[in-house]
Amino acid sequence: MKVKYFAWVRERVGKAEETVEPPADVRTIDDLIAWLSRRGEDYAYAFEKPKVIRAAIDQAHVKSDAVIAGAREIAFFPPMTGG
Amino acid sequence: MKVKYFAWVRERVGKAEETVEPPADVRTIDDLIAWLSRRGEDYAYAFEKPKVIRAAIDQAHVKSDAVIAGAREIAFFPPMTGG
Amino acid sequence: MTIAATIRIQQGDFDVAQEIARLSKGRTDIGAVVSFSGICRGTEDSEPIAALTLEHYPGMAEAEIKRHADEAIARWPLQGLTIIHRFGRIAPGENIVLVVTASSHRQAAFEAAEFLMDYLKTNAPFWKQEESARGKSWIEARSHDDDAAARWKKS
Amino acid sequence: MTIAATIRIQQGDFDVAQEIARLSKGRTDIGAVVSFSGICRGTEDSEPIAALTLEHYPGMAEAEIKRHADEAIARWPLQGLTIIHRFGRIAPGENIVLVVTASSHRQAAFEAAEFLMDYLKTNAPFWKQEESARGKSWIEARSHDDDAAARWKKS
Repeated sequence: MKVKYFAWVRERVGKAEETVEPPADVRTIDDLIAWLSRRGEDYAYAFEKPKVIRAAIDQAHVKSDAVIAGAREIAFFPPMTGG
Repeated sequence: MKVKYFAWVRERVGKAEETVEPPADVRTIDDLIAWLSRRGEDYAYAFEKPKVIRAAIDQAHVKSDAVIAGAREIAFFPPMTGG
Repeated sequence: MTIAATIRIQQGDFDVAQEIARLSKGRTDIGAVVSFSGICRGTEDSEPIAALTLEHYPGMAEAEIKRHADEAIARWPLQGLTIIHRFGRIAPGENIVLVVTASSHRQAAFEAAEFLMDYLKTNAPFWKQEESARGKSWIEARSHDDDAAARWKKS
Repeated sequence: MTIAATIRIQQGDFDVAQEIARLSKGRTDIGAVVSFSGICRGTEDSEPIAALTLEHYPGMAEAEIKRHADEAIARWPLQGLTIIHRFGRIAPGENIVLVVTASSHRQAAFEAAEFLMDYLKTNAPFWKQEESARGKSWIEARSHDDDAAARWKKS
């Protein structure tokens, strides 16, 4: 699945998007954050406070317990500051 | 003192303004409405429902028990419909 | 910093764009500009109308609007305020009234504009007469406008 | 009658006057037009800034805004709705966002515009970075914006 990062999450991870293949036991957004955090220091830094991270599955906001099965595109970003 | 009429009060009275000299016992807006109403059919018609009539003394809204002593200009009109 | 409101009571039309630009152009301290334009509709209570004629009380109209503008400036942190109200004959589709508020804060700009419109509807000395196939008649005040204005009263 | 909102996410500036005119020109069924323009201020938390840079999530930004526009159209009797949000580098004094609502009823026009601005501030996938003498930093979300958005939740 494709994973996208925005704003300071993007800056900390060091890339805007990538394709990942998490193992089957990575079921939810929370699981995916934990799994990504173990990929390296940059990821660990980006996700150091998982509670402030917002997520979207296929361009719709989801909560952190949302199931990721079937998702084509998952995005992580800080709280929005538009308007 | 000068008395001004607006909207349908003006149309019913048949004039936009006039100068009147009410007797000393005409103390309040209510008194003035009663006194004007006795001046003729046009006035009686204009003031037939005194409760809907709004008044201003020297260009500021007042209640019907407001004292008119010292007023230069008194106005009578229907509820406002601007905006 | 106290600002002065621009208030105009006029027969001619106004240009919304120009009034918005006048408040905000070249300034970097304004975060939000809200404009409200009231436009003459082609119907009143589902009946087609040919035009509205607005009568006003010269002198008092300016004074009343100025009082409410000063109250808005005291209640909300505004950096600009313009109020324009037309009188005379106004055809459907034409502008009647304009309120523009500028502030650093969007909620202040919105609230002040709503407050002023609610007061203009109920307290500014203007009266609307409609022209239709059935002749001319004065538009009656609406109680829901009074209710809208009452929500701003300080308890 | 169901209307369709005009939604644009763009790098370039917009013309408030033109957008207001596009909704109301030549129509006689609209009584009220409310516009909200959000403008880049020259300071953030009293510190001077050189510019803002807005990052957004292409695709999701349009979809999110469309969802909220549709909700506004369902909740209020609107006759026109335009939402424009810029991205990229924006200097102080320049426009960031525009919401224009048209309705027969002034309160509907005001409420729908406020609802949409509150949601754009908290839910549309845009992020602001500021440039100042101290470098670049991401602007933090504000809890009072969340509070403003929460008042529209249906209980």
